[in-house]
Amino acid sequence: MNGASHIASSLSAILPILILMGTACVALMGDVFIWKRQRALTGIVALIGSVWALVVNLQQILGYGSSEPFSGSLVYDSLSQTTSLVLLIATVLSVLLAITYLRNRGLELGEYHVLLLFSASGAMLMGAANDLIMLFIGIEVLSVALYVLAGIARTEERSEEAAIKYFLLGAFASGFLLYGIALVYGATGTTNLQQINHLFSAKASITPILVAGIGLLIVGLGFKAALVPFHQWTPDVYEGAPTSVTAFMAAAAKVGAFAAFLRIMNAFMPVQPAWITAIQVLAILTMVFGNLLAVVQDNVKRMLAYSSIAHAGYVLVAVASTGMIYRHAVLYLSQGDRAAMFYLLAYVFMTVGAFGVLVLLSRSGKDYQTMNDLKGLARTHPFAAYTMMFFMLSLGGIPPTMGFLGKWLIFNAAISAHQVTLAIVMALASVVGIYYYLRVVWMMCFQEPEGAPATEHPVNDWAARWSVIVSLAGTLMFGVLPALLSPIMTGLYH
Amino acid sequence: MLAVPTEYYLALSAILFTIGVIGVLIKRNPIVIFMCIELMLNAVNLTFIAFGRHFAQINGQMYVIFVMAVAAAEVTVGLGIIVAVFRTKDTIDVDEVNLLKF
Amino acid sequence: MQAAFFGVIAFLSILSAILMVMNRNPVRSALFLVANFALLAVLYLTLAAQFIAAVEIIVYAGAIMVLFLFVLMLLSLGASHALRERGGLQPLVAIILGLIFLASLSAAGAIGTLGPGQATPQWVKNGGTVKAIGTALFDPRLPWLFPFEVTSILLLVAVVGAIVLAKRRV
Amino acid sequence: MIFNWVWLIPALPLFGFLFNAFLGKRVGKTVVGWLASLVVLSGFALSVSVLAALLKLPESERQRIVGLFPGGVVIPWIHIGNFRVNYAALVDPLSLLMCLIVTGVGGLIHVYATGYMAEDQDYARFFTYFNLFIFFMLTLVLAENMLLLFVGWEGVGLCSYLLISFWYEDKNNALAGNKAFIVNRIGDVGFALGMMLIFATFGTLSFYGTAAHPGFLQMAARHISAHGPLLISTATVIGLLLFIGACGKSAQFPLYVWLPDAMAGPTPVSALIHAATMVTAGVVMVSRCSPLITDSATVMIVIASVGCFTAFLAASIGLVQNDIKKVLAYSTVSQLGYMFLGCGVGAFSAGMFHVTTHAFFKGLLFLGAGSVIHALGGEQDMRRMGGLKNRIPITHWTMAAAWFAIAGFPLFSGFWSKDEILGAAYVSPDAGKVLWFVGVVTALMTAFYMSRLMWKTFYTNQRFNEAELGAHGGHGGHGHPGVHESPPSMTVPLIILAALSVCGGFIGSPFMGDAFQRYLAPAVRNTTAMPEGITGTVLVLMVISSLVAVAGILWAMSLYGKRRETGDLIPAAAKAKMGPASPYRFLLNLWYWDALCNKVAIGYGGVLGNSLKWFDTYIVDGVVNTLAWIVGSLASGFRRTQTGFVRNYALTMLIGVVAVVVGMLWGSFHFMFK
Repeated sequence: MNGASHIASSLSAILPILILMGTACVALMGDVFIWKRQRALTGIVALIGSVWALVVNLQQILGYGSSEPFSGSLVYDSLSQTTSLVLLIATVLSVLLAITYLRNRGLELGEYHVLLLFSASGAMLMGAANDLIMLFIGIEVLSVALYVLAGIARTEERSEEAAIKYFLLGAFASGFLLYGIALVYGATGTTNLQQINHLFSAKASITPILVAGIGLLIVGLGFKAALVPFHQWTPDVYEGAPTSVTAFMAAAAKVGAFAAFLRIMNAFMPVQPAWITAIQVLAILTMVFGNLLAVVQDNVKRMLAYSSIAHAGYVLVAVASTGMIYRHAVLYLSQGDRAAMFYLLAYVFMTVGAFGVLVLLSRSGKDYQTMNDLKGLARTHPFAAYTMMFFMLSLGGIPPTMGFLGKWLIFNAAISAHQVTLAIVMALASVVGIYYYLRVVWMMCFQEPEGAPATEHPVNDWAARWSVIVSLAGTLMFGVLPALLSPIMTGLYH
Repeated sequence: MLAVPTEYYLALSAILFTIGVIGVLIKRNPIVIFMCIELMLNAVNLTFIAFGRHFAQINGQMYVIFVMAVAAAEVTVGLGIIVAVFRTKDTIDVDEVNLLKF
Repeated sequence: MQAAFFGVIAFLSILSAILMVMNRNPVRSALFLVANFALLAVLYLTLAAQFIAAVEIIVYAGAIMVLFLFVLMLLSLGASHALRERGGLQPLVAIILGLIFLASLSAAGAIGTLGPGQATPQWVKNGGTVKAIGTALFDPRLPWLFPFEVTSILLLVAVVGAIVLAKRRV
Repeated sequence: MIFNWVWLIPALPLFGFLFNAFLGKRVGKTVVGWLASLVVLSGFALSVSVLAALLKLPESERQRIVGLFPGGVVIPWIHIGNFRVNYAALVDPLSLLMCLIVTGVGGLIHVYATGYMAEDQDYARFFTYFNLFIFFMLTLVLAENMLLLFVGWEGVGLCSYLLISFWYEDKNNALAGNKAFIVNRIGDVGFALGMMLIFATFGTLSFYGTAAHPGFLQMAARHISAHGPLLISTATVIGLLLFIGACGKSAQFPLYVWLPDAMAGPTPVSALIHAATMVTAGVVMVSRCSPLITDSATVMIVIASVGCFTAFLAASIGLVQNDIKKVLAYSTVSQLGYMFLGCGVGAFSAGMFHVTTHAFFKGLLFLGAGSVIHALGGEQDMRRMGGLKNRIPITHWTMAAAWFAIAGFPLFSGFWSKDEILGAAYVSPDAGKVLWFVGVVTALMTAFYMSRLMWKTFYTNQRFNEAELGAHGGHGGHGHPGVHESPPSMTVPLIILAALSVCGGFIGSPFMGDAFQRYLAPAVRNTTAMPEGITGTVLVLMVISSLVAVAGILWAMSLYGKRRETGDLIPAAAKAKMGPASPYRFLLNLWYWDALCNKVAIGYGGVLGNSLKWFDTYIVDGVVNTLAWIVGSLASGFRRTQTGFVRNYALTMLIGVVAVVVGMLWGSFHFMFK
């Protein structure tokens, strides 16, 4: 294949990513030079761009293609396509939330949407990375934009505090990740994941440098995925960051990190004994501590942060049960990988939905944050309260929601992969989870509102409303009829 | 033929990396913490280049170019955040950035 | 001869790193870090990375550290604002853990056999020149082209981010 | 083909739910109430015609799998890899029997509720939940596989939760709802683990399948699994886990604590969910899985003993309760114990027979109690009732029918089913005689406390001040002055259920050739049954049961007949003097079980700190509290580690890094240098 056509086919393979990046550039230019006064337009442009990318991504998925664009720096297969799908859904929902949130809080910055789209493209690169250095750059594109987004409410101490905490710890973790990449390179002579896989399939020899390298990779990704004990930034940053940023951060960073986890762990599948115990222990710690600490939180955003840690633990159970194989250059996903991707989609709907409800309730200068703010919500804001109830039930894993089905698939994958301990811990941990999700429902439905209802002038919140409705529809529809996903999530049904 | 074995370089980079890690943990000024992180990244660069020479590959040096770009980007944003924190709090002591906890 | 040269440079770089961490004045810390980078650049030269050595001086010591100093001066956080480190467990635990980390890494390196180096004199001569790096970076058959393009996006993000954070009004 | 219309049975209440949820507030109460009742009653009509069709088939073919999507096609609901689940119904005698009960008794209770709730402002919301409950309950009983059953199982739990907490202005109600939900979750973990183990063992979750792809019950009956012969130990573990689930849902010891508290909901809810249908789900599930359960003798013994003990325990507590609904609640727990006793000794048909008759008479008792409460403007304390016999005659006569039925008076419905269970216990091996004896004692207590309830409510002298009625502000009170009989929408269901309570038992009596047992035989796997016909042992046992029932009633009558004034056997002054060890206090304090648990929890209370404050306030229950204490104090401890200082976080990360790297190096040491 000659160079030009190779590049052309490579570019068409990553078209959704290019569309996101292009839209971000257009939005930036437009925001600065064309519609200077009409900041809302930037949000609309971002929305159109991300929906377009989503459509193209769906087309690609239905085309059942598979290739390695750019000489193996990326890989374009069912896993990366599915990751992109989940991420693009999260992006569309977050852009919608941001449009309302920025207006309600008087923060209308066009750069917000630009950074959000770049960040999303970084996460998609993580899912598609076939080379550790590509993965690193993807993580950095994702993170650098997120650092800024976390601190975008520049006059608020909390927002700035979130930004600096996230930034310092994130950079610290990047250092470990990079060191891990260096050690893996030293142990194998390459950073290409497929080559690494072939190398070990041919002769599985475990060297100490390799083990240390894998350990540091797990640490670096574990930070992004918020695994215990690399989780402590999560509650502070989720609480301090503007709510619409939290929604996106919770969804995109986690999906990207787990897509990378799945890919890396599969590359190292032949040396599984070296790393499986570490993943198991981290999964157990994450599930136990995430659920335990969520119980005592009084701030909803903080509670959701701990809950997101707990959910990271559940997905890590799926990672421990992974084992995809390449046969005739086609990727066959294992039960664990499918369960992980399904769960991540469910997680995106539930979490973005739950934060979306908080966005919906935000008014200028005031965020709905504490449990007390939620009291009597069923009376004052029935739409918000009842949608929130479904998100809580889904997060708690109660059928017939997507959250339940996702958990069940992970249970199942864990049992098939003989990870019985993990399955049992997961079952027990999710029981604890019920308490705090139920507490939100309890506050909303069975408590009287505190104080006199503020006279609120009606605000135009169509965007957040649609975001929440779509999240709710996804949570319920795919929970009741997961078969609807079969044509879309090709990777799930090979 | 090579007078200095690769292992020496690796040991040096491990030591520098560890000094950077310890610095992150004990300094209170976020700018200095950040310098320590830069030191960690540079230590990793040394590892990359050492391995690159060991395998006689250009790869090691390629990685370093990317790491430098990443470090530049991090510095830009990081210093921006530190300045923004200074504006809201009038201090940059990380031990006083402590609203969000428990 | 080469080993002795390496030893001196290594010692100096470790020393400058330690001084950077130990010093209470952030401006002096920054200067020690610059010194450290310069010493690393010398080591890169011994590792056949001529281009990288130059970039290390120009970009790191020249641009990045100047930015650090600039911010320190801007916020007037010089000697008068030196923060006294607190005692307590944290530094002790940090140092102990750091040493364990170092020990385990060295153990890993010592047990592991890297095998003989593969660099030929020819490679050492041409391996890290501007030409070698440039042709590798822009060769579509090699996997560097795309990450290189993505770093441009990364830098753009950083610039936009810095402007957003520094802008005076919304 | 009538089977292709089975999907309508759950779809109708689902339609009712959606309609009432979205349009309920606009169309007015009449439409809401009648639509809600109509969808359920049409389901009953449909179930009857399906039954007719099923009975025409030969016995071996009385098992149909039909899809629950419109048209009855079987298409997979979830199909991911080897994990395949159909959204389909298993139509067989067992599921159809439950359909009849759920839609029949449920329909009557819907009609009753249109009268009972007539003046509630949240009328539409009530019927929305009610229809949703029926939908999930039908999903549960019709499910073709374990997962679908679980969906229904969780769904009914959710509706139960919503309905108990229906009047949420009252804090205790919402509390009770929380408790019910949480205790049920403990059971659900058992269920979920059991389900996973079933899938891991048999590779399928379907109950029955084709010859090529048999369901797990078929495999269990043949003692095989997906990987060779079925180990007895595996079957035991699965059976015990499933039984834990059943204990939660069907309020068996020690998870029974939620049911009495759940009585805080409106009375039709108690009748429908906590008497007639949902609480029997555990019995239904155990009976459904009988081919698997009977594989393990251990599980059978456990079920029988737990059931027997629960029956005795709850009946003894019922002897001293003063709240009319509490008496009925403990009585329900006790009767559920009988049902599990039947299942545990291998007489699943007898257990299901008792489910059926219990639905009639216990539903009736609750509805009657609701009518009493309604008449008295919200009063539930029997100490302030009395003399109602002639004031609300229809309620009195219908409740009297139920009284005789539950007491096991000869020829009434409860007599036949209880006798069937006790007989099976008697002839079963092992500890059968002991179980039988405890069952008989329990029957005596049952007759006694039900007579006590009737006397205190209807026959003793009036002990309430008519002018003060309704002042208690309960929700049964609707502002009508004075004691009054309920409207026809409430009395008609009472009369129908009374007729069933009197005659309903004959379908399983020897007079009709044990028709009920024959009908159910293809669907369950009985290992014990009473000998057929009226001969020898059977006759003796029947006579003993009859005598016990009559004795209990007469004893209570003689005791309370002498104390018409107060309606109290023990004078108030004497009660006050009693120490905590006296039998009366022992029973009144629920055997000190809750207190014991509370003590365990509160003993550590000093350490609890702030973190537990919401637990303390919301879930004041022993078992749950202890659990909560553990979780809460651990959490508050670890919460302190979240100091808010960046450097501490970095230190934690470094600890993690060192642990991971050192641990991995250490762990993989022996893989190196092979």
